[in-house]
Amino acid sequence: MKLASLLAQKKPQIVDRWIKLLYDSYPPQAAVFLKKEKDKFDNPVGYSIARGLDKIFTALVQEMETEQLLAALDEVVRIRALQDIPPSQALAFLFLLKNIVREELAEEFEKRNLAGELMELDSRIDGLVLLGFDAYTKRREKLCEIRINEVKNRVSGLLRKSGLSINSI
Amino acid sequence: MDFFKRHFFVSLFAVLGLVTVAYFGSQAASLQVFFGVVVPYLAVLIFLEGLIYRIIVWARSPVPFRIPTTAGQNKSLPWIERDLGEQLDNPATFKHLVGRMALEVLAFRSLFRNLRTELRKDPANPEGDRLIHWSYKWLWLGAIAFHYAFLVIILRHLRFFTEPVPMPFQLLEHVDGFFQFFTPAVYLSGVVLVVAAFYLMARRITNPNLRYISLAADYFPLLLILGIGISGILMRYVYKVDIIAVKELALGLATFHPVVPAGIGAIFYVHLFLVCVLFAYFPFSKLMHAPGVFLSPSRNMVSNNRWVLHVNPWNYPVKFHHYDEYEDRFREAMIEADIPVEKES
Amino acid sequence: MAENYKNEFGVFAERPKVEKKYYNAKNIFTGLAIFLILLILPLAPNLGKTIPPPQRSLDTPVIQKLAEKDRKCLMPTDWMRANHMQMLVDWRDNVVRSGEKGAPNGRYFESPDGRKFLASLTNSCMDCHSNKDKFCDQCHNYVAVAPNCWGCHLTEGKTLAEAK
Amino acid sequence: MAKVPKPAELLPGLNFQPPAKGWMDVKPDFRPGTYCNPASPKWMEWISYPFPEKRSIPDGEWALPDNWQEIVLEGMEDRLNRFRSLKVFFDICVRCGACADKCHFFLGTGDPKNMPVLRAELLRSVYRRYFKKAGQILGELAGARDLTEDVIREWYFYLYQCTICRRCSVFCPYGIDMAEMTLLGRELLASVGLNIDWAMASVAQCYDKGSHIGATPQAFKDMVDFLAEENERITGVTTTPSYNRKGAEVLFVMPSGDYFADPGTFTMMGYMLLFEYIGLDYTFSTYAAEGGNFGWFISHEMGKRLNAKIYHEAKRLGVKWILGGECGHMWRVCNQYMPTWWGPVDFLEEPVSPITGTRFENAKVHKMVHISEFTADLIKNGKLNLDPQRNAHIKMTFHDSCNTARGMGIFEEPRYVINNVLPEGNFIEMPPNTIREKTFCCGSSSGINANENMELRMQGGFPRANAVRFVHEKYGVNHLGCICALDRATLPTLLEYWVPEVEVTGITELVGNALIFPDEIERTTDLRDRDLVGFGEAAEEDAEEAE
Repeated sequence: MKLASLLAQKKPQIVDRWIKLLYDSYPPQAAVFLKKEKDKFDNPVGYSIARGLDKIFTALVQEMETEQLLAALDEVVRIRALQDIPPSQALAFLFLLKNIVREELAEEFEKRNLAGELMELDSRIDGLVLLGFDAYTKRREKLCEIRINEVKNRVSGLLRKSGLSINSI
Repeated sequence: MDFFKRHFFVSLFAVLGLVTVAYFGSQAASLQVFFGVVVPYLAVLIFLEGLIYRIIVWARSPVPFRIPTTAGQNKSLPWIERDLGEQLDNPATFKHLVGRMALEVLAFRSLFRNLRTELRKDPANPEGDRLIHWSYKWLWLGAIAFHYAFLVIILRHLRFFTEPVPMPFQLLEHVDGFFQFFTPAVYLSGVVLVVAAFYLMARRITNPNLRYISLAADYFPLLLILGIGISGILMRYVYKVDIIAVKELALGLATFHPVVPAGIGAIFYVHLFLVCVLFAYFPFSKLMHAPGVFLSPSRNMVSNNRWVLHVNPWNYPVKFHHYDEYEDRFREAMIEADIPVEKES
Repeated sequence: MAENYKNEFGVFAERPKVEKKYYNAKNIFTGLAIFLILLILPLAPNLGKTIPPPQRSLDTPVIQKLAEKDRKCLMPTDWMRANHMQMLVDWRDNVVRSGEKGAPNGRYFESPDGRKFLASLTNSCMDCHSNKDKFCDQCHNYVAVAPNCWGCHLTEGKTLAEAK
Repeated sequence: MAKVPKPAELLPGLNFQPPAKGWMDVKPDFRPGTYCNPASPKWMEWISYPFPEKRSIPDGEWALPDNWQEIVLEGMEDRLNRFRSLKVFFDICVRCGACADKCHFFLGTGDPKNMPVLRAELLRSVYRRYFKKAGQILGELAGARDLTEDVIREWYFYLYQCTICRRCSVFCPYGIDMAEMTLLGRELLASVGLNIDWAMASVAQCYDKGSHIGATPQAFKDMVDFLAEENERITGVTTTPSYNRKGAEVLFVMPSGDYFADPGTFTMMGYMLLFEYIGLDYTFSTYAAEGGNFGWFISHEMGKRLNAKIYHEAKRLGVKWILGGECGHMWRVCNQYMPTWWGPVDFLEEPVSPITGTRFENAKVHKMVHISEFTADLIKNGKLNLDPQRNAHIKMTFHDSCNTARGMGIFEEPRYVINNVLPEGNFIEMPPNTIREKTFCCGSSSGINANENMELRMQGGFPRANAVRFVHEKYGVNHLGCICALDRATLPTLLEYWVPEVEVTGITELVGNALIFPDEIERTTDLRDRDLVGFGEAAEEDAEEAE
């Protein structure tokens, strides 16, 4: 796949743009002037997102197991899932990748005939989104689970005493 | 107009308005007595009275609990080592408390701790980019430069209020004007003050979070001080005034024999008026952080609560669940469970 | 269980009594006193005194010789008071640093009313104002400035003449 | 074609930028998962708190009393007169912003009102409006605003998004302590009937029965007896706890989390093993069965009402001094408030360790010793026979609990203990700016470790989890140690979400693992029934293989 090597080449630009877009597409409520780019990540959340997007992209370009792809998705999704927003909003960022790739590689698309490969990439991104839903649901479930676990933990001593294991109820 | 603009421009126009008032007001010779004598006396009066009043208001409330922020190992077992830093950050004796306060007041210790969380691009690092909480000293530097420049400037100005000028102030002036790259010699403190104030201003405006929390009460003093600094610099280097007359006026004020010599330039009155406004504004504003830091209970208390009793003047008895009530309620169950009780039935 | 208990809250509260007095008064007022003393200390020696401003003396042989109408400096007095230091430094720069060619009028300074002066502290200014201690120093000391003119320029009347 | 939103239009705020509207105009968004439920009237009645009503936040039923403004303002005036801290902290803030990115809630949620400076402004703006001339005249321009229902809702929302951890106070150039203002703000909320259920339930239970968990005396004894049996099963050593025993030398007080909830229970087992080993003459109390103090999370007075039991019981039982377990805010209360509340404690003696003879001079007024101080002293004097290899499966980092760190200053003792019970190299510190006095909070303390605000807690704890994750990934750390029962209750949940590979443990649990009793059975597992590395069957197998 020619596109794969191209994407790998352009990875830093694409991922940077992706991160930026994820931040910049917010309502222009706060016009930030004189703000340095790096400042946008000066919080653990920004860091995790940046790190997650990088992983997702790497996973997408290289042939990776679904497991790994899911793990990469989870990096970002576990943060989005906490913000109590519907999955559509939580996962919209994945689709942005399509545009970014097209814009970033516009010249190459003109020069070489990559239509077929592009289509394949698109469908891979679609697949990614579908996996994203899995990851999102998993995270929401995880939230419920830890809620329940915590309740159990609060009396876990009692449960242990009555011979019940935390996981058996 | 949004929140930021409202607060910023009101402050800006307020300062500009003050400048205008002083400029045109001092043109009329009849008002020079007002601007040169009445306003300064009034300002100092308000400053002193306000300051004392505010401190008295604070003093009226007790400090009920000993709540120092312990930023270092506390004094416990004798063999647990505490270096001097820890002894100061968690003072166990009055001596160390004095040290802590001195560091706080003179060196801005807490601000020196400032951190910034940041993503460091670090290709050499095998983990790639790292999120680090790194030590961020710019705010500290800006603040300390600002405050010390201000102090030096105030002390330097004492040459106008003393006759003969005591040696220390003369010396200070020589040091301040050490780099003679202009005539009259440029005072470093003036430059530092204006640069630092600009920095503090700029970070307030450009940092979105800071802009969000800033009020007119934050912009106004900064702009006022900038105005004072700039008018002072202009007066010294560009629009010169008769300095002998200025001293005559200042000395007159200081000795309570006020005189208003004729022919002092308007810029002097602008400068003086802004200073007076700052003095009068001081007790009613956040500038009270200067005396306030001495009264901050989380900094000015010895951390010795476990071995020296702290008394709360309004301590009052509270209702709590008494053991007797408790036992009455659970006696049977307790007896059954072999838990000792006071009364067997 | 505790129907009659009055706690700190709300309408049924019996507020804890806070005695009206100054707390930590000793420390606070000591601090305040120290501040006020520091404030007054530098001003104290002169409190209530009247300190006359320095009187510049124009009583020098050269000025005395001049006719009343010629007794005026190269610039108006007010201007001179505020700006003489700048003028002297400009002269110095022209003469010593840029050389005579650098100055528009060569070594000469033309006053607004058309009189020409040699641009020289020793030879022009101090010609009339030969009483440095009564003219220059008085004010300089008054406002505590120490101009570095005298590092190079000779001040004693005698040596002044010899240097000429 | 149907109108479908473009993906970019769907992206919600994540950029940590404050909104364009001024903060006075932005109302809190009570999304599920971000707030705590209001207290049920039952609990409030138990402890005679005002205005017990059924309230529901999503339905907008706040049930404020008619004269609520009057009550709040009078309450504020009263507190200004009682607490100089409040007056000074209200007056001297310069809004320099040094505290802003120090708050874990701000770092985790990006909500600008979680910057401590702005959280304080929420209160300050009302103070200016009603107690300062400038605010009365200039209104908004002076940063003042009316006390409206929206404001009181905002207080409720944000004052219960502060864990009273004091991290901001360390960095503030004037030592302004958001914790102090949060506490007093919560008192004001309580005065008009606004409390959160989780804290209130714990307080009422504790007040009524003796512990937050609401255990009756028999249930408490039952539970501790069971843990003693567990100890016997694992170590072969009989630990014999006594209850409400008069004449014991020491009263031991621990947070209730340590005897009801894992992993605190293992720490409890550790305490008992330790005391058995050194033969300490101690007793538990079913009445003062709670060291922790949720009351203090609501008001100073409630804190005092709950704290009363400890000295009261010590006096009744005639013990010489008190030993306190591993708990964060319990120790903040004990250190900062307890002696002041109860005056000279002349019915107890200056604590002296009966084993080493060490005089705890730093507690000579308080008469209460921290278990870490006590244990460190034992180890230092060589009184404990420890085998660190029994903790070889534990690679640990230490979380300084905010309350013991910034409200007491206990850093070295637990580290000393850890270094003596773990094999060398198994203790790894997190990055320096996230520990000790700069430690990040667990994100769930101060009574907000409820269930309904789980999303918020996960966000608030994220900076802590991030640092744990760092040492986990880099050094393979698999345990997070702490000396706080709330940490032991909330960090497992936090880590389960962010770093599921890491478990949470108390320090005395490790001591219990490592103690070598002369009469013990062969130890093959730790107190959690996990196989030890290099002991028992595993070791035998290894030996066989080697042959």
